[in-house]
Parts: sequence; structure tokens; C-alpha cells
Amino acid sequence: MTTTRSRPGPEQPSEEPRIPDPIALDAMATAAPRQEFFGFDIVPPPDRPPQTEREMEVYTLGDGEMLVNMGPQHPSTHGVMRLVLKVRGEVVIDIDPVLGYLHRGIEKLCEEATYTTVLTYVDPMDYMSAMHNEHAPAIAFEKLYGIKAPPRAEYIRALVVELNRVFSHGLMMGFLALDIGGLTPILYGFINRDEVVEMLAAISGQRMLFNFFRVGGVNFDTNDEFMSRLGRWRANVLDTIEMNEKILTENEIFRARTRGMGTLSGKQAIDLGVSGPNLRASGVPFDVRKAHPYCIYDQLEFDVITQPEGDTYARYMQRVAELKQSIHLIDQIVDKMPHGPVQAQVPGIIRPRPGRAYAAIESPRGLYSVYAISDGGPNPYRFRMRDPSFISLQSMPKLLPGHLIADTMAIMASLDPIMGGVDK
Amino acid sequence: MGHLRRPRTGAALLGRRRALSAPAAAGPLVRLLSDRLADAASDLWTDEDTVEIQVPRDKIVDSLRTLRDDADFGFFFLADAAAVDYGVGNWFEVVYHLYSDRHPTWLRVRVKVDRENPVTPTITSLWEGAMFHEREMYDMMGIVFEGNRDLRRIYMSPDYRSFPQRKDFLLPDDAADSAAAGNRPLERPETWDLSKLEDAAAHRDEPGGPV
Amino acid sequence: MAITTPPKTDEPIVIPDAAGDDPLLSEFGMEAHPQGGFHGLLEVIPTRADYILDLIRANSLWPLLSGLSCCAIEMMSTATPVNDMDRFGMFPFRASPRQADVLIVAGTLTTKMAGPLVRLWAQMPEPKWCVAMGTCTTSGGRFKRSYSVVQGVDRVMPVDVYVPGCPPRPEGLIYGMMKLQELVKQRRGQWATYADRGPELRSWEGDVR
Amino acid sequence: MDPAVVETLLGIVRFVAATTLLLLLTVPTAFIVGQMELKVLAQMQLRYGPNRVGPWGMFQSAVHGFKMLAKEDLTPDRADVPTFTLAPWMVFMAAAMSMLVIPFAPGLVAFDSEISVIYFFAIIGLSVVGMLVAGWASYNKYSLLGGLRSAAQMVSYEIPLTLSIVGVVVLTGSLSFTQIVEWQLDHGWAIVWQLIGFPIFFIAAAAEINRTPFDMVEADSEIVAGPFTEYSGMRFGFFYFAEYVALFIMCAILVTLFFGGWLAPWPLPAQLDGFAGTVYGLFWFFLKTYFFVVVAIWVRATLPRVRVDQLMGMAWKGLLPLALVNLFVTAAVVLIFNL
Repeated sequence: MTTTRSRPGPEQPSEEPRIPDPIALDAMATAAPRQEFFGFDIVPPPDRPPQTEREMEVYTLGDGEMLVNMGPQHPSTHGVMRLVLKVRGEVVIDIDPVLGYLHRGIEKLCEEATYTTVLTYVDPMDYMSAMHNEHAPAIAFEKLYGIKAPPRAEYIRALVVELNRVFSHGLMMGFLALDIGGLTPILYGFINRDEVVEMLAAISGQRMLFNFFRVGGVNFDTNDEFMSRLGRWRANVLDTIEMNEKILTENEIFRARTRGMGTLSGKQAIDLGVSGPNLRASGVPFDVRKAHPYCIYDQLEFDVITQPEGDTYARYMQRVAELKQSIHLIDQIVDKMPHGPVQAQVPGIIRPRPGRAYAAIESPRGLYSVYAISDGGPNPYRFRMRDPSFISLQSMPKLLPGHLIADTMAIMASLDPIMGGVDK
Repeated sequence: MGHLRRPRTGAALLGRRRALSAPAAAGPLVRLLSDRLADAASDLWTDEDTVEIQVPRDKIVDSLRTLRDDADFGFFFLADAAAVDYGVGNWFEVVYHLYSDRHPTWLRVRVKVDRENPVTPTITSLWEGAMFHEREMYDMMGIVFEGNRDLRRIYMSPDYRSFPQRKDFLLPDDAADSAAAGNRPLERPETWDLSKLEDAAAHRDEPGGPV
Repeated sequence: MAITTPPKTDEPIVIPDAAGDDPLLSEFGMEAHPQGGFHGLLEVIPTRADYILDLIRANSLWPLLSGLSCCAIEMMSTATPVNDMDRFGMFPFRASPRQADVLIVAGTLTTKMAGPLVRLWAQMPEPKWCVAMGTCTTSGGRFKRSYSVVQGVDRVMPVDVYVPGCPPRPEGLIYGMMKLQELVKQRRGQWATYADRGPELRSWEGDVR
Repeated sequence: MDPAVVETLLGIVRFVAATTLLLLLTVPTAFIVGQMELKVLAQMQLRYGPNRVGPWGMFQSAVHGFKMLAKEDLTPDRADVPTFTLAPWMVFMAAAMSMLVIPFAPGLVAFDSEISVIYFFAIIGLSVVGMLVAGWASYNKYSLLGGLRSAAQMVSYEIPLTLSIVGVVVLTGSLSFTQIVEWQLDHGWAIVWQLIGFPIFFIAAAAEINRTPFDMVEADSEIVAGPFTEYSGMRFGFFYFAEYVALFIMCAILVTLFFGGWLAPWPLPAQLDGFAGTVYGLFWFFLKTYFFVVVAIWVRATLPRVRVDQLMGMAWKGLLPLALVNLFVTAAVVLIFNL
């Protein structure tokens, strides 16, 4: 598809492809003699030889099949992801997720940053759960440096992390509804989210990318504004969730659209590396908070919730259940919170001894882990993040075939990928 | 090119002595490892919640299969697969983190990969979920996974020519230096010489090869 | 009420017109303004059809539903009940660039995304405006040194309003959009100059790596 | 001159004047319905909605409309230009022309035909041609998918829609909307007699004009904007207008068929005479119509979208048998009680 401009720009003398992008390759390919079908050309495969078997498989079109390109700008690809759907009519046959439209090289930048500033670089990764993004590196660096955060700091960490999980899951309900066509739940979800982020802004100073964690503690102690906002929010949070649940959970259309869609068995999910709520919705009780308790989760009472079905509706219900569980956890944390300092004595520039550390946490999207290697210098020698939504996305080619184009978006929204984390 | 610095090689890491100070919790796993994987696992090392072994490249698939399928190990979940570059003249390392509900520790499996000829077998036959991990390692480090059906670049464009997370791929120093670089990709010519990767290309049948 | 754009020179330019001498206009208390146009009682009546058009455009800015990364969440938050952008006529986020007026570039622009984003911009019909939201889009922000980040969206497309912040608060975006409304009313937006600039100055279209 | 010729000429003049008036009426109608959609939707989502342009933001939808008039009009390179240009016009005219037969008040109808029901369903179904053509001519896969969805959806829902009306037609024994309303003057509103027919008509009408939850044609989370994806400027504006006008018309027909058209509700006098009667009728007619417009917006704020196959399944497996049963029962009642 080319666009009509009033005056075309000058041809740039170019010795190499200007836009190194498959879309550009598609555009170049349209100049080639095209196959026609009803006046529509079938999008030819990229005009470079397919590099792999799998690429050959996806881009070779059979009789009556066509490729539909969704993204990188599409209203419901949750950011800038590109899905190449091979469809016959409206039925999806195969799918090739193309990632990297938001690849910002965070790992590389972190290797050049000091241990303290790494925590600012990881914030925008999974931007719906910035607190979790900081949590895992903080734990890993504390392991490397050999210190422990004071108890009150650990409780504050758990508190803000669970608050973050509440609004992340709450927005997931809204995004799922939006992709199915419901306009309102996302707006109700944002009411809850705005209350929580303002609360977290009161304690951290930033509204979205909080930069709240420090190696050996947290940046600030709780303050009056935070606690009063927390109390007000806690008083009516169940009502705001109830509003959304009334619209969605028992809605016949919503259930018809989500039940039995994109079913993932537990074995398949483990095989594909799916983790977090998506895995638990398939019946596998794997929660890092229970499996390898970090922070203070061994002192809190909670059960690992699972759903047996493994379909889109189960993933939705899993989120709703975990959201309520998080509120329950927040109550416990506030009750048990001890007094004391919130930060250990740590120098400005940390130089841990050479070593390796692995820290995994349960983010709203699953197992989020950090593998950090120190060579004794002021910045990590290698800093590796495993983002759950990146790995969850590779279940798409397993989930989608056989469903309709309309279900593509519902199933993807139920996996709840966040492109900032997927592309790093 | 004044802003280019000497690439880091991780020299400080290489001479490090590994102490075996197994916490009590890791005991059964350590015994199991030295019992059933004695021929493959070496360099056993533990810290408070991780047990670490090193496995030679040709035994990695079998070792991981044992770890996954043996009921006593039960490492059914591949938590992470990452690559580490130890600098020019040294080696790459592929690191797998595994989770088991039988043991209270993570298991870290390290595989040394030749830096001149970075080829290692794929583990997508064990966990299909390793696919994106391996594609990412290929994209960022240039490690070729033999037998992987879909080894394409995943983040960078298909015609990108260097591997950004290698230690000899240098970022510009700071903002002052990069004005001229503008929106050009920050590939450095010295990283473009990938003739040493040609051997790696020979391992793959696809046209174009890994470069 | 801005009738014309004030010229940038210091000395006032007297635009010759007959308003001062017009007995009819004088009767209504109108007199010629040194910088052109009239001012006085009749000023409440817009004297140019263009101005009505600009008012209409300024009050109906449909953003393109296109978020790149973190800022997209705050952009959506701007449209939600707490900070209701719909009050200013900016709500129906259009999914198709053909029906959008404003491209809010919300989030880090990477080299891989630059091509598609410029295509989106080219697909939008004139008149169109671009708002760079967040530090990443204005300069690359915290990822400026990265190997895959475009250091400011203005390297690939014209920008009318920059909204700083990482990410900006929703109020910040609304303020930026209101600044854009002012630009639109005064015809100082990019699209006005864009049409006059001629093809040789539009090299940004191909200058994407 | 022959009086017959004069009468014919007068008829033509009257017809032309009425159609022109109605065509002009579509513009404020679209603005009012659009404004209601903006405001009511906002209120239901706990927002303020537009409140800057004019008092209480009253002119917001008009501003949106005039803005589209002044936008650049793009035609994609490889679009089929004649059909691409004609499609919005076809959709809009289908909506505007079906307005002809709506009886707004006693005697206030542009084209009082004996077969206005048939005329109405013939014309309103034409918009599917426009949608399909728009989808085909845009040279865009999303558009094509949207156009084909539109065709499948409208063809399926024409049948239950029409069948649900046959009940009213059998009951009233007339194919003229005016006579249907007059029948309701004597027998009470038809909703009392058509308890099954009304919900079928309401659902099928929502599907016919692509309202939520049946808006798969313009499903912006799936196929960006369906057949309208490539349309910009006033060509898109025509679709936008047509959508709102169609919503108004469907609600008007609903009111005419089931809720007594211009008749006032029970305790009040149903109908007055003379000029006051016209105003009285107009008042009740618009009140009832816009009430159902609000209901449609309410549905939009609440429900998610159904899928294509579920939509078809509902039409063929649910609504069609129900409509047939309704027709059968109505016919039996009419025969037995000799209404």
C-alpha cells in the first residue's frame, strides 16, 4: 500500500536499503510482478530467501490463503508488535509474531551503568509493572554485594509490588474487554489504576516509572499522604473491581467469546515456558512467591490459585482471583509492617566482588528473573533479564490456528503481553 | 575514535576460585548430581539458592534431558537461557536456569561455547519454549544453535550485520559524541569483520547463513 | 483574539488598508491595528473564514490510536475518566491513520519502528500535527546511547509540540494538546509550513535508518 | 390544463420539496445523534464528555463533522477510483432515502405509499452494496474483510428483521406506516400484541445498522476500521453520517411499528387536531425515537462484540425460528379472534 502525496519527495541516492525492515521489504516486493486474486494481490513473501524452515513454512501460501499483516501499528497489538497471520477466509492457519519494534537495548545499556542506575534503566521494560522490574535486580545485586535490606524495607517492597500487581491485573481485564469490543471496562480499570499510581507517586515521587528500589532497601519510607491514599483506596477498591466484574464475568457475550478459546494444556504451557497467571490458569501451581520465597512472602499467608481450563476465560478469571488475593496480601503486609530503617548502609557506587547471582520474582506476567555477573567493577559485567511476556508470546502459533481473526486479539490480550518487556 | 574504549573481557572473572560451600538445603541435589551426572557435570558450585554445574557442549542435550525426565531431578521448567560473552580471545557461555518442585534451589547449567566458532546444539527438542531464548541469543550474541528450525533475528532487522551484546560492540560514550552518529545505527566497522563466523555458516544449509 | 500572526520584526509594520478611513467601520468604533487587521467593537465577528476553519480544527483534534511504549499508557490515561481529554474534542482515538489529525508519538522510537511510523505519518491526510510525548521521543531520553534508538522523533518527522517528562503526567499531555490548539488557531503548526516548504526540504521522509 | 397533469406536477413538486427537506434534515439528525453518542457514552463511562465547544459542548459533533469536510481527501494509489468515490454516497443515500417513508406526525410524511414497508426494507438493504463496494475498492485487506463481513451480516439479518415485521403487518393488515400507526390508535400500541416480535426486531435492527454488539464491520480492535479504513475527509464523513442517520431511522421505524409512532402514551390524549396536533405528534415521535437512540448507546457502552460465526448462528438458529413462530402465532390470533 503506498500513499498519495501531493508532491512526491526527491529520490535519495541510496547504495543500501534505506529502511531495514520487513515492511519495507514488502513494499519493495510490490514493485515486482504480482499475483492477483480478485483484483487483490496476495502479499508476496519477503523478497529475500527465507532464512529458516519455519519462515518458509509461514510465508509459503497454499491455495486460497493470504497473509494479513497486523501491526506494528494496530489498535490492539498492545504496543508495537507485528503479527503476520496466514488466513483462509477469516480462519487463522498460521501466525508469525515479528518482534523488536521496541528493542531499546536495555541489557546493553545496563552493562554500562552503575548498579544503582541499572534500577532506572529497567523501569520502562515492563511498563505496567515497573515495581516488579526493579525488584528482581535489587535482589540480585543484594546477593552479589552480600547485604540484606532491613525488614521494614522488605515490607514496603512487598506492599508496593502487590499494589502494582493490582493495577496491572485490573488493566488486563480492561484490555481484554477492549479487544473483544467492550468500551467501558478499560475506563473503569483506569480509575483504579490512577488511584494506585497516584498513591505510588506519593511514596516514590514518580507516577509511572517509579525508580523506588535501591540496592539494600527502598528510596523513601511511607508517608502520611501515601497511607491516607492507601486507606481511601482500600475502602473502595473492591467496588471498582466489582463494577468491571459485573460488566464482564457473567456477561453472556463475553463468556461466549472467551470460553474454550485458545486452550493451553498444562504440559504444553510448561513446554512453551509460559509462566505466571497464564501457567496457573492451565492448572500448574507454579508461583515463584511459593516456590522460591523471596522478600517476605514466606511470612504471608496465601495459596497458589489455579484454574483447570486453560482457556481465555480461565486466564481472565485467574487474574481476577489473583487481584483479590493481592488485596488480601496488602492487608496482611500493612498489619505486620515493622518499624525501623528502610535502607541499609550502602556506598554510592557499589563494587561487588566477582560473582554471579540469579534472582527470580513473580511479576504480574509471570517469572521475571535477572541473572547478573559482576567482575568487581562498578557496573555489572553481564545483566540478563528474562521477561515473562516475551516467552509467553511464543505460544501464539500454538494457540491461534483454527480460530478466527476476531479471536486473535482476545487470545493475545488474555496472555497480557507488554511490548516494553517483550522487546527490552 | 577517541571515544572508543577498550572492550571489557571479563578477565577478573576467569581466575576466580570456586568454593564449594553447599548449604544444607542443596545437599540432596548436589549428591544426586555427582551421582547421576558424574560424567557430564563439573565445576559444581552453590550459593544460597542456586546450584551450578558446568556441562560440555556435546553433552548438554543429554544432560538436560536427564535433568528434566529423571523423576529425582524433576527440573521440568526452563526458567531462563542466557548467553554471556567473556570477551575477545575467551569464550561465550550459554547459561540455563532450571526449576524443579523437588529441590529448594535453582539449577544453573553453564555451557562453554567457542567464541571463534560459536555453535552449540539446540534444546528446542526438550523445551519448545527455548525457541525465543535461542533466537534472542543468536540475535544479540551471534551464537548459532544447531538444529533450531527458526534461527532468525528476533529483535534487530533481518539485514542488521552485527551482534550488539558482544563485548566488542561498543556504545558511544555519551550524548556529546553521538550527535554526528545521529540516527545511524551505531554499528562499528571493526565489528563488521565476521569472516570468522564463516565456519559457523557452514553448519547451516540456509542461504545467507547466520551473518 | 488573534486575527493575524504578529510579524517577528521589532518595528510595527503598518499594513495599508482602508479600515481607518472607512466611515462605516469608524461608526462601529473600529480602527486599524498597526500590525494589520482591525480592532474594536466588531472584533467579535471573525473577519476571515479561515479563522473559523482554524477554530473548528483546533476543537476537533482526533489523535491516532498509536502508542509506542510506556507513554502510551499515560496517553490512554489521559482519555479516561480521571483526566478526560474528550472535554476538548480530542477523544475518538481513530485506529486508521486516514481519519486522524494528530499523531501523538508516545514512547521510544526505535530504528526498526521508524520506517513504519513515518509511513503512518505519510498516510495521515493534511492538515495534520505531531506531538512528541516524553523525553524518549524528544531526544532519546534515557536510551539515547542505545544502538537501536532514534534520538528524537524530530529526526524523522516534523514535530509541533514537545511534551517533556518520562512519562509526562496526563495533565502534561493535555497542556501540550492545548498548546497545539493555540498553534492551530494561529496557523503556526507544521502543516502550514509543510505545504510551503517545497519538496527539497522534505528530505526527512527518506532519511530513516 | 388537465387537472390530472396539474395534480401529477404538484405531486412531483411536493415530492422534490419533501426529499430535499429530508436530505437537509439528515445533517442535523446526524449531528444530534452523534452528540448524544458523545455525551451519553461519556456519562456512562463516568466522564464529562465534550464541554468546551458551545454551551455544554453542544456543538462538538458539528465541529467534528465540519472538520472532516475540510480534511484532505486521499485516494489510495491502487484503489478503484469510481467505486471508491461512489461507495460513501451509496451508503449515505440508502440511509437518507429510507427516511422518506417515516411518518413524523399525522399527515407529515414525505411519501405516503401503500407499500412503504416494502419500500423501506428494499432501500435500507442497499447500504450493504455500498459497504461491500467500499471494502472492495479500497485495496486493503482489512477493508475487504470488513466489506465481506458486512455483506454476510446484513444478508443474514434482513430475514429475521423482515419476518419480525410481518407480524405487525398481518396484525394491522396494512403495508403503510401511516396506516399501521392509525391502527395502533384504535388497538393500543403494537408492542402489546408483539411481545416476541419487538425484541427480534430490535436485535436484528442493531445488526442491520452495525451497532454494538454487532459492529464486526467496523471492529476497530480487529480490522482497523473495516471498510472505512482507507477513507479520509468527507468521504469518511459520509459513512459517519450514514451510521448515525441509520441509527435514527431504525429507532424511528421501531417506534412507528411497535410504539405507536406519533401517538402519545395512554393517560394523555393520543392525538390532537390541526397544527397543534402536528407539533404534539412530532414531540412524542422524537421523544420516543431518541429514547431508543439512548438505549442503543447504552448497549454500546455495556456489551462487548460478538464474533462473526456467533452472529450468523444467532440469526439463523435463534432469531429466524422465533420470528417464524411469532408470525404463525400472530396469524392464528388474527384468524381466531377475527381482528
